Formats: sequence, structure tokens, C-alpha cells
Amino acid sequence: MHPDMKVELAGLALRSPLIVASGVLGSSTGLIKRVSENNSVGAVVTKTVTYNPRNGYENPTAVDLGFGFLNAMGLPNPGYLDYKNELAELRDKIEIPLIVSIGPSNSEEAAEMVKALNDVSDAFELNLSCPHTEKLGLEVGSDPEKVRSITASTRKYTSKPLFIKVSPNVTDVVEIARAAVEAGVDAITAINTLKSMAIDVNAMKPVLSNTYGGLSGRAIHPIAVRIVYELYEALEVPIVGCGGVYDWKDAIELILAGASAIQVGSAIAYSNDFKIFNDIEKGVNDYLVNKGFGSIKNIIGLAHKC
Amino acid sequence: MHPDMKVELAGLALRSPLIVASGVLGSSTGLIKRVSENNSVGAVVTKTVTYNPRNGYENPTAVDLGFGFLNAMGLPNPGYLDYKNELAELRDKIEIPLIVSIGPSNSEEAAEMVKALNDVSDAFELNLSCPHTEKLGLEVGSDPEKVRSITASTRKYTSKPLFIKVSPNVTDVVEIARAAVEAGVDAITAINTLKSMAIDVNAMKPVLSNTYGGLSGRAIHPIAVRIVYELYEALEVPIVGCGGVYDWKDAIELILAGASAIQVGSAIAYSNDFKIFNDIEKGVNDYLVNKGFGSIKNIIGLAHKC
Amino acid sequence: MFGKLHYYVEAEVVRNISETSRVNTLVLKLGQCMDIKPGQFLMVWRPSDGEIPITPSLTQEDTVCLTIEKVGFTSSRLAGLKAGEKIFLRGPYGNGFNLEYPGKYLLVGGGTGAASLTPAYLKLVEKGVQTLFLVGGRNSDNLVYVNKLRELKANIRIATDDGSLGFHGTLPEFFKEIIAESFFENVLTIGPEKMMVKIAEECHRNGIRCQVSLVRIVKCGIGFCGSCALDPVGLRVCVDGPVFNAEEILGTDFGAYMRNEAGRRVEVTL
Amino acid sequence: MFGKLHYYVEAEVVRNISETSRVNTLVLKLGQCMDIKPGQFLMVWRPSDGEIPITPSLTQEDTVCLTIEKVGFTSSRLAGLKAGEKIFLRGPYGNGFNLEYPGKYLLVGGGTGAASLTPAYLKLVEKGVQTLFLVGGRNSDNLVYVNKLRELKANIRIATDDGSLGFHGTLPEFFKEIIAESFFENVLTIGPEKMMVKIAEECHRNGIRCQVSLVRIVKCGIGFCGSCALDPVGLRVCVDGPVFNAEEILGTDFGAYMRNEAGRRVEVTL
Ligand SMILES: Cc1cc2nc3c(=O)[nH]c(=O)nc-3n(C[C@H](O)[C@H](O)[C@H](O)COP(=O)(O)OP(=O)(O)OC[C@H]3O[C@@H](n4cnc5c(N)ncnc54)[C@H](O)[C@@H]3O)c2cc1C
Ligand SMILES: Cc1cc2nc3c(=O)[nH]c(=O)nc-3n(C[C@H](O)[C@H](O)[C@H](O)COP(=O)(O)OP(=O)(O)OC[C@H]3O[C@@H](n4cnc5c(N)ncnc54)[C@H](O)[C@@H]3O)c2cc1C
Ligand SMILES: Cc1cc2nc3c(=O)[nH]c(=O)nc-3n(C[C@H](O)[C@H](O)[C@H](O)COP(=O)(O)O)c2cc1C
Ligand SMILES: Cc1cc2nc3c(=O)[nH]c(=O)nc-3n(C[C@H](O)[C@H](O)[C@H](O)COP(=O)(O)O)c2cc1C
Ligand code: FES
Ligand code: FES
Repeated sequence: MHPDMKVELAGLALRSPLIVASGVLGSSTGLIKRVSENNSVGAVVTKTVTYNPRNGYENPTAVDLGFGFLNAMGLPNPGYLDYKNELAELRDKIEIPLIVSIGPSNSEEAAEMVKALNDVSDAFELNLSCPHTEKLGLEVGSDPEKVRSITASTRKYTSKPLFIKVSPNVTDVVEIARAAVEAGVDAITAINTLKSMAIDVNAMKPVLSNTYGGLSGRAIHPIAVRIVYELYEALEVPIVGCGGVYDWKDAIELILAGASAIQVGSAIAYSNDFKIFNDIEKGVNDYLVNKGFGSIKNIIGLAHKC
Repeated sequence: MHPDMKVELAGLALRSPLIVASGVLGSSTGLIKRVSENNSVGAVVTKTVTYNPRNGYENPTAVDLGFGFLNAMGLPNPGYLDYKNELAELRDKIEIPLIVSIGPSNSEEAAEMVKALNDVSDAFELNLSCPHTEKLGLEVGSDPEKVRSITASTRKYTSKPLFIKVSPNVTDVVEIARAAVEAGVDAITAINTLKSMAIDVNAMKPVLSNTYGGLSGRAIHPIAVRIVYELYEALEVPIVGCGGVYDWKDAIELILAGASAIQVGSAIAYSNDFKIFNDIEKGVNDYLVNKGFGSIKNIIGLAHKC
Repeated sequence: MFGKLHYYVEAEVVRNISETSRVNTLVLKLGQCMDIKPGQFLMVWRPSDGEIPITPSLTQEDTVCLTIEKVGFTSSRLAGLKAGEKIFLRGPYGNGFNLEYPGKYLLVGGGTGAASLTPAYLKLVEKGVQTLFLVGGRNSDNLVYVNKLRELKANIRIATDDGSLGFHGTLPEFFKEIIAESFFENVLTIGPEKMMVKIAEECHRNGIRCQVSLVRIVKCGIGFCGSCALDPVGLRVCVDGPVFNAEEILGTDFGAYMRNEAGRRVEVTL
Repeated sequence: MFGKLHYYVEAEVVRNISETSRVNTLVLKLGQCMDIKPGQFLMVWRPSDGEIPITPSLTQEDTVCLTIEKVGFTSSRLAGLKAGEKIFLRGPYGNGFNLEYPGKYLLVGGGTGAASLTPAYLKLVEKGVQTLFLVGGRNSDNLVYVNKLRELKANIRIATDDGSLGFHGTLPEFFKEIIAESFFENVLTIGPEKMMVKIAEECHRNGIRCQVSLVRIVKCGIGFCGSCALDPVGLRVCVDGPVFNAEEILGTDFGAYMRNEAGRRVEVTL
């Protein structure tokens, strides 16, 4: 028996439920192409692209905690106009959906960006949830009204599937997600990183040049599971689970909580190939076989009490 | 050289900066007494006591994740009236400050509780931050106005040092803490647990009977460091750092971020004595010696950029 | 490296053996071997039925037996499981018995205690130590695990409150007689607390080293919720116990008070 | 068990050796030994000065040397540190050189490259492998680590662009002459990228196995930010490199394009 690993996600047909999370490939179209050649990968989200180019923060920008990571890259990217040209070249060279992550700071930027990027993307992921970037990300994404207006403006200019990526750094994530759903998003990606920091006890200073950064990896997985579960209870749109997926068990946990697909970010650290995706896919496959499920679709949200 | 480990905390004189966090000793006055006999312990916070007795949630109430723990005890406690009698008996038998944690759900409860408990406590910690208890905890603690009124009412009926314990599950923790400071708290304990959950992939069900629980331990330490740092930048009152302190480095990180004292919770899991406090104290002591500091007070908040 | 990501070991009920009208033994096949020392306990979970602490009555690689008395909701549900049903185990937790002390061992089991003492018995046999097993119950229909112990060639003596089998009287009464007959250096006991405290006091009077396995409300099982505390000494049953040298806890709340689920101090009734 | 809670290894500057007007070598004493393979790199941090990747020029238990060219803010600040000052190291990162290939090794170092190749040289000597070291610079005042290499008894040949010492011409020109004189099975090279690509092409034409150590903008150093990618092949310098077999990357952006800090594709100038 070979369980069906294909998923349908807001109109995107994915050969595998595993998606490369935004940011972990930087702006390298070469990395996108390389990872797209891995059969266990179902789609790729680009690095979040902003209206203007950004160098990002000075080093240090990353901390390895063992049980997770901190990063404060500061959304480095060449800006949407420049990146559009690179994506145009890439587009025909890859066989899986390309989800372009955009980080507008207001409705006007959102509109211009999607208009320009429509042709080079299969879907958009609206990132209003970066916890360590002024005026972008969380400053916008924690205010339901701003989320509603930016989402509406994005929706107006694209008919491509539209995802919103939500932050765990808010009192009520369902409220934010609901605002986005009402404004027209097709699916929700949960979660982005948690605002955190590290101090080196010998240097006696914050490690990150930006002081604050985002916590990702193993440490945030139980928070991701909770938020996916809450969103699944409250809303009707599909959910993409993201946060601390290192192995098949982590992925299954999020799917049972209600995720239709899974993003993998930090777990690619240190790996000089992308075998992690093959390992996770094999584990998920074996799990479905052992439990007698014919398709990954059969277990989505199964942990909800009835 | 023997660095000075004594701290002054909102009027409390502590022989050591290490405090036992609320909840990890349950309602056992025997455990409080036993831990108070450890010389490395500076003070003890009781289990949060509520107006009415509570049985707490059904088992399972705890999950060991390896990199942290989930719990959804549900604030089991005998209620403040019953517990008052036990504390009265205990009071003379211990030599270190006893900080009574109270979890009122409104101003009236707060007033009655402190009036009754004033005689049996050296200080109060107001817990409005439990992430998994309906009508208590976070439902109150995420609303600055409710925090303000409950704090004011508590303040009115006690002249004992008053701490508020804040939650990381809010968009703006500084706003909440500021409301409490304006209403008269003397110090802030940061942080309580993060709302999280775990699903067993074989059982295909949430593990905790309450579905949701609070994440504690290693995983939340970088979040605790961030919040202590933010509070130290924004407010003038002393801060008690809590969250994922397993060893001296974790403690030092919080102190450099701005904590005047440290609470230890989850790290007592599995240990059938309280040696963890001795280990942490020795590590902090050695650190001060190596870096040439005469007192723990000299390093509070030292990581703040100037 | 990063802890127990499966959280629980899955186990399948292979057989459900009715011991008495109130007690059943579940024979379980584990999805993964567990290394359990005699006297350690497991947290036994079934979704929607709850989770309770149980000291296994057999622990052999991937087979574990749980002997469960139906005292309330969860225990009754678990004791009623059928072959093929799944339950979930975490642990082992706690210290277990110390079987390194020299001399002969007298094992005293009341209720399901006889079952929970069996792994200790088997270990002692393996070590070539001389043992005697006292099993007690209200009447002959209330005796747990006696057939199993016979099968295992244990040296058993029985006491029933109504005299329907063996000694006529309680286990502590019988115990007194037995140790008058022949001296034992060590006693291990599991059973109702009122019974255990009497055994422990008797041991104290006679200079016998006595280990008791205590029951308190176990919630976390890992020592960080304080629910299982024995006051006023502040010992936690789940990590400092469940087995205690009786000498350490005589004169405490042992046999007299426990805390209920709300943490309130209440009298021990059984 | 739970990762690098110190985050960084603290190191104290023992000596600052001026190599040229633009290059200094820091001799560091580590608070903790690091096991660094030749060709692996460290992330070198000093609070408020920043953090940059450096391939050490000596790695001996608790002593590490960093040879740093002042090209911008952080490198200039680090290169100017005095004895007694503290810096912080994380790593080692990346793959390092493969020194298991049979045959003789020709090491080609431009700029600070000669220094960064020294641990590989020492390892080869230890293995009894025959080596020749080509060191190049604009003029005789620009040569880095030559005295150190002499001290280490390396077999050195020098090229200067202005002919002020050794061969008159560039390293790639000199390289051509050298391999015409005597064949080497292996080349290791670190230096300006335009130089390395010429060496690599020459090796390709002559059937020589060539390993190059690439520079891209390294931010995380651990492979999860994509900043250091070599396009269009999508290799990450920090985890797939920094050392690459030249054959694998000839025809890519190597020698032609890199990404700047914003991730924009820009021309390689040096
Ligand atoms: C270390 C240990 C080992 C045990 N081994 C066995 C065994 O091998 N066989 C067996 O039949 N029983 C054993 N018990 C007792 C068993 O755990 C309780 O009978 C069971 O928890 C009752 O749960 P319930 O939901 O069925 O009953 P409830 O209706 O919830 O409660 C009935 C009574 O059981 C006790 N109890 C309830 N919950 C707990 C709890 N979480 N922990 C401890 N006691 C509780 C209380 O005294 C309560 O009044 C052991 C207990 C401990 C602490
Ligand atoms: C694996 C590796 C090993 C290296 N080893 C050495 C060495 O042993 N000695 C040495 O002198 N230099 C080495 N470098 C180069 C060194 O890291 C850069 O010169 C340094 O980062 C410049 O930083 P800056 O702040 O001084 O200059 P900036 O003013 O920030 O930049 C000057 C130029 O340096 C490059 N650069 C800037 N930041 C980085 C970065 N984070 N990573 C890589 N390049 C950057 C860019 O091309 C930039 O245009 C190495 C680089 C890599 C990737
Ligand atoms: C280095 C790094 C860069 C990231 N950049 C982005 C980004 O540009 N846009 C975005 O939406 N999320 C970004 N993220 C967040 C991830 O996409 C993901 O939401 C988060 O890391 C949690 O998943 P993980 O635990 O699998 O890493 C970044 C994460 C990391 C580690
Ligand atoms: C089992 C358990 C019970 C807890 N009960 C309480 C409580 O009653 N009141 C409270 O304010 N915090 C309670 N907490 C939170 C801790 O006091 C502490 O804020 C949190 O666990 C983070 O610290 P740690 O990582 O050191 O455990 C509890 C934590 C645990 C693990
Ligand atoms: S059951 Fe939680 S401490 Fe023992
Ligand atoms: S520097 Fe981040 S991936 Fe290489």
C-alpha cells in the first residue's frame, strides 16, 4: 500500500504536504531550484520580499540554542522589483508551486507588489508576523484592522491563492486570522517565530546585533500545535502548520491538530543536502501505512475531540 | 573572595537570589518547609491560591517534552481560607520570606484574600497569567484595565511587598506590567508559561485532559530573557526573572537582562532533593568571582547597551 | 537526544484476567520495551478515560501486567478493557524497592499489593534470596494474584478477615504471628495505608527493615507539581518514593493524613 | 545535552602581529579548546564591532590565530585589537579541505589566503605529503605570513605583481609556470575570487584536482538563512562549503557573481 501524499491547498495541487518555509533559502533562486528537485518537497515559499531593498541587520544575526534557534536577519532582500526579475527567470525551471512571500508595510505597497509579482508566482504568503522588524511584520500584524486592510488590498489585486502567516506574539491569534479570512485570504500559515533574545554571559551583551530576534525550531513546536488546533476549531480555511518540525512525528502532530500541509524551516540548519524532507516524508508515509490510512487527507484535524 | 549573594527585593531581604517558583510545590507546606531549609534558597512562592477550592484538571496534567514541559494542573488548591490555616502553622517554622501567590478573578476576591492572608505572608504575588484556566489567569491578565483594578484593590488591603506575575501570551507585556506598576505593585515576576499543547501521534488525541497547557522549562528561557530585558528598559520596579532556569548560566542571563532575583520552577522535576538550587548558587558565585564582581547586585541589568 | 517525542509508549491489551469482582489484570504488549525496576510505577493513560499511577505486576521486556482495582472512574474503565484495545504508558517513575539489603525478605501484600510486589519477588528469587509472601484480603474471593504466585512457585501464606481461607484475621495480626515464628531481616509491603502503617510499626518494634510503597494523588509523576507530597516532611511520592524506608516516615502523615486532589489535608480512611 | 548554552567560546588576544599595512594576525588564547579542521571557519564576534567569518591561520588546542585583512568596519576593528582584549568565537563551521586525495599538493594563497592555508599545510606535513606553497601579493610589502611559513619550514615560492620579490607577475601566471615545471595532483587555493577562478580553470585544463575556499556573505553560518548561496547551483558556502571541488562550481557564478547583503546578485570585483 502506498498512501496518497498529495494535498490540495487553497487551489494549489501539491505532490507532497511538505513546504519549504519562508526565509531559510534567503533570496537565492539557485537554492529554490535545488530544493524543488527534491521529490519530497511539495512547494517552496520564497524569502519575504519587501517594497524597498533591505540589507538586513548586522551580524550576529543567528544563535543556535540547541533546543531551537534565534534569528534577527532583518528581512534582507533585494526589493520586489529586482527580485521579480530573478523569479521570472526561475519560474519555468521548477515544477512545483512557488509561493511568494511578501512583507508590505501598508495597503499601497501590498497592491503594487502583488500586481508586479502576479505573473511570477503561483500563490502569495502575506508575512505580517516578523517579530523583529520595525514598521514591517508584527507592528502591522498584531493589529486586526491593519491586517484586514492590507489583506483586502492584496486580495483585490490577485486571484492567486493567498495565505497569511500569523504570529504567536499576540494575545489572540484567532482574532487576527479571522480578520484576514474575512478580508479574503484562502489559507493561514501558522506560525512565525516568537520574540526572544539571548545574552552571552561572558560578553555580557545581547548576542544579536538587533538585541531581539525570533525563536524558531523545536522550542516553539508545542506553541505551533496549539495555534493550529485553535485556528482549526475557529475557522474554515485550510491551515499550513509551521514551527519546529524536525521529524515525521512533529509533522503528524501538526496535521492531527488541523494542518493540511507543513512548512519546514530551521530544521535545514547544518544539513548540506535537503535529506530532511525525504526523512520526514518517509516517516509520514510509514505512519499512514501502520495506522491503515489511505491518504494524508484522512488524518487532518483528527485530534479534535468529538 | 566571597561575593555577596544577598539581594533586597521590594523590601524583602533575601539571603540568596534564588526563589522557588509558584506551583511546583503544590499546596504542601511540608515541601515549603523542606525547601526553605536549603541554604541556597532565598524565598518561596506558594502554589497560587484561589478564592474557592479547586480540584484542578483530570490527568493527564503534565507532559515531558525533553526541551521543556507542558502542564495543565488547573490551579488545584484548597482555597484561601483553608490554606490560610496551614500557612499560619507553617509561618514560624521557616526562616525565609514566604511569598503567597494569589489568583483572584476580580477585585472583590482580591481584597478578601489579601485581608485574610496578610498575617501569614511576607509578600504577595498576584498571578493573573495562568494560560489555561478559565476566568482566572490570562483571561484577566491580558486586559490592562482588569489588571489595573485587581492590582489596585490588592494594593489597598496590604502593605506587604506586592509582585505581579506577567504572562508572555500577550501582544504587549510592557503595557500590562505598566498598568500594574501604576496601580501600585512593587515588583514584577516574568514570566508565566506559554499556552501550548501536545498531541500523541499514536493516541491521535491531545495529551492534556484540558487540551491546552502551559509550556515551561528550557524552551521558554529566551522568551523570559527578552521580556525581562524589555521590562527593565521600560519600568523602574525590580524584576524577578523566571522561565527555564536550569543552571547558573540561565540565571546569569536573566540577571544581566535586568532581573534582581530568579525563580526556578520546572528544573526541580525528577530531582528528589533540591540540589539544583545549590548548583545554581555555586555557579553564580563562581561566575562573580571569575569576573571580579563583589556582589550579585553589580551585574543586574548589565547587558543593556549604553 | 531531545526527549520523549512519542510522549507515551503504546501498549495493546492482550488479555484481561478477572482476579476478583473488583480487580482485573491487564496483560499488555508494548510497542517499545521499557526497563522497569520492581516497585517503580507507570502512568497509564487512555484518552477520555484519564490517567492513573499503577505499579506493574509483571515486567518482562515488551510484556507488562497491570493489576487494577476498580475504585473510581479511570480505574474501572481501564480494568474493563478488552483484548485489542490500546492504552498508553509513560515512565517508569519513582525509586523502586532497594533489594540490596542482606537477609531474608517477607513480602506483605494487601488488595492489589500482592500483585505489585511480584516483580520484587521475582527479582529476589533471581538473586537467590529467601522469601515468604503474605497475601491478605477480606475473604477468599478477594485474594488477588494468588494463583499467579503459586504458578511462580512462591512460598505463600494467606490471611482473610473472615477466615474463609488461611489465617483468620487481618494481615497485621497474621504478620505478628509470622515474625514471632521466624525472623525476617526485611519487609516489603504494599496495601491499604492503615494496614501498612501497622506493619511498619510492628517492624519498628522488632528491628526489621521495612519498605512501604505509598499512595498519594499522583498528577505529574515527575516531581514538579507537589500534588503527591507526604507532609509535614515534604517528601514527594512520585520522585522521593513511592517506596520509603518506614523508619523515615513513621510519625509523619503516613497512615493518618493525605492531601486530596485540591491539595487539602484529609484523613486517610483505608 | 541541550546545545551550546555558552553560545560563544571566549578568547583573549595574546598578541597582535602586523603582517602588512592592511593585515594583522591575532594570536588568541581560548577559554575552551576547539577542534577545527583545516579549511573550516569560525564566526568571530566582538560586541558592537560585529561578527565576521574567518578561516584560522593556526589551530592548536587552545591557541588559534586569525589573520585578518582590514576591508571594512568589523575586520578593521578586529585587526586592531590589543593584547588582553576579548573576542568571542562560534563554530567551527563548514566542511574544510579534503586532504585524503593521493599525490602532491600545491597550495596557492593570495592575500590572507596564505595564512588560512597554513593549517592544511601543517596537516599535510604531518601526513608526510609533499607540498609546495605559492604566495602572492601586489608587492613585497603585501605578502602575508611568509615569515611564519618560513619558520614552519614550508617550501615557498613567491610572486609579486610588481616584481619586487620573486616571480614578476600574478599568481595565476606563476601557477602556470610552476605546473609546467612539475606536476601536482592537488591544488588548494584561497585568495581573491578572480585569482581562484583562473587557477581553477588552469587546473581543469591540466587535469589537476583543485579545491577552492569561497567567500560569500555569511550571516548565520549554519545553513538556514540562504545568505551565502552560490547560484545558480544553490550551494551554501557555510555548510556545503566553504571548500568546493572546483570542477563542481566552474561555470556557476563562481568568479563572476555573488549576492550582496540584501541578496541582490552583483558582480564579483576582486
Ligand atoms: C505509585 C502508585 C502505584 C499504584 N499502583 C496501583 C496498582 O498497582 N493497582 C491499583 O489498583 N491501584 C494502584 N494505585 C492506586 C490507583 O492509582 C488509584 O486507585 C487510581 O488513581 C484511582 O483513580 P480513579 O479515577 O479510578 O478513582 P477516583 O474516583 O478518581 O478516586 C478514587 C480514589 O483513588 C485515589 N486516587 C485518585 N486519583 C489518584 C491519583 N492520580 N493518584 C493516586 N491516587 C489517586 C484517591 O484516594 C481517590 O479518593 C497506585 C497509586 C500510586 C500512587
Ligand atoms: C568562509 C570565509 C572565511 C574567511 N576567512 C577570512 C580570513 O581568514 N581573513 C580575512 O581577512 N577575511 C576572511 N574572510 C572575509 C571576511 O569575512 C570579510 O572580509 C569580512 O566579513 C568583511 O567584513 P567588514 O565588516 O570588515 O567589511 P564590510 O565593510 O562589511 O564589507 C566589505 C566586503 O567584505 C565582504 N563581506 C562583508 N561582510 C561579510 C560577511 N559576513 N561574510 C563574508 N564576506 C563579507 C563583502 O564582500 C563586502 O563587500 C572570510 C570569509 C568567508 C566567507
Ligand atoms: C533564518 C530565518 C529566516 C526567516 N525569514 C523569514 C521570512 O523572511 N519571512 C517569514 O515569513 N518567515 C521567516 N522565518 C520564519 C520561518 O519561516 C518559520 O515561520 C519559523 O522559523 C518557524 O518554523 P521552524 O521552527 O521550522 O523554523 C525565518 C526563519 C529563520 C530561521
Ligand atoms: C506544574 C507547574 C505548576 C505551576 N503552577 C503555577 C501556579 O500555581 N501559579 C503560578 O503563578 N505559576 C505556576 N506555574 C508557572 C511557574 O511558576 C513558572 O512561571 C513557569 O513554569 C516558568 O518557569 P520554569 O520554566 O522555571 O518552570 C506552574 C508551573 C508548573 C510547571
Ligand atoms: S505527582 Fe507531581 S510532584 Fe509528584
Ligand atoms: S550564512 Fe546562512 S545559510 Fe550560509
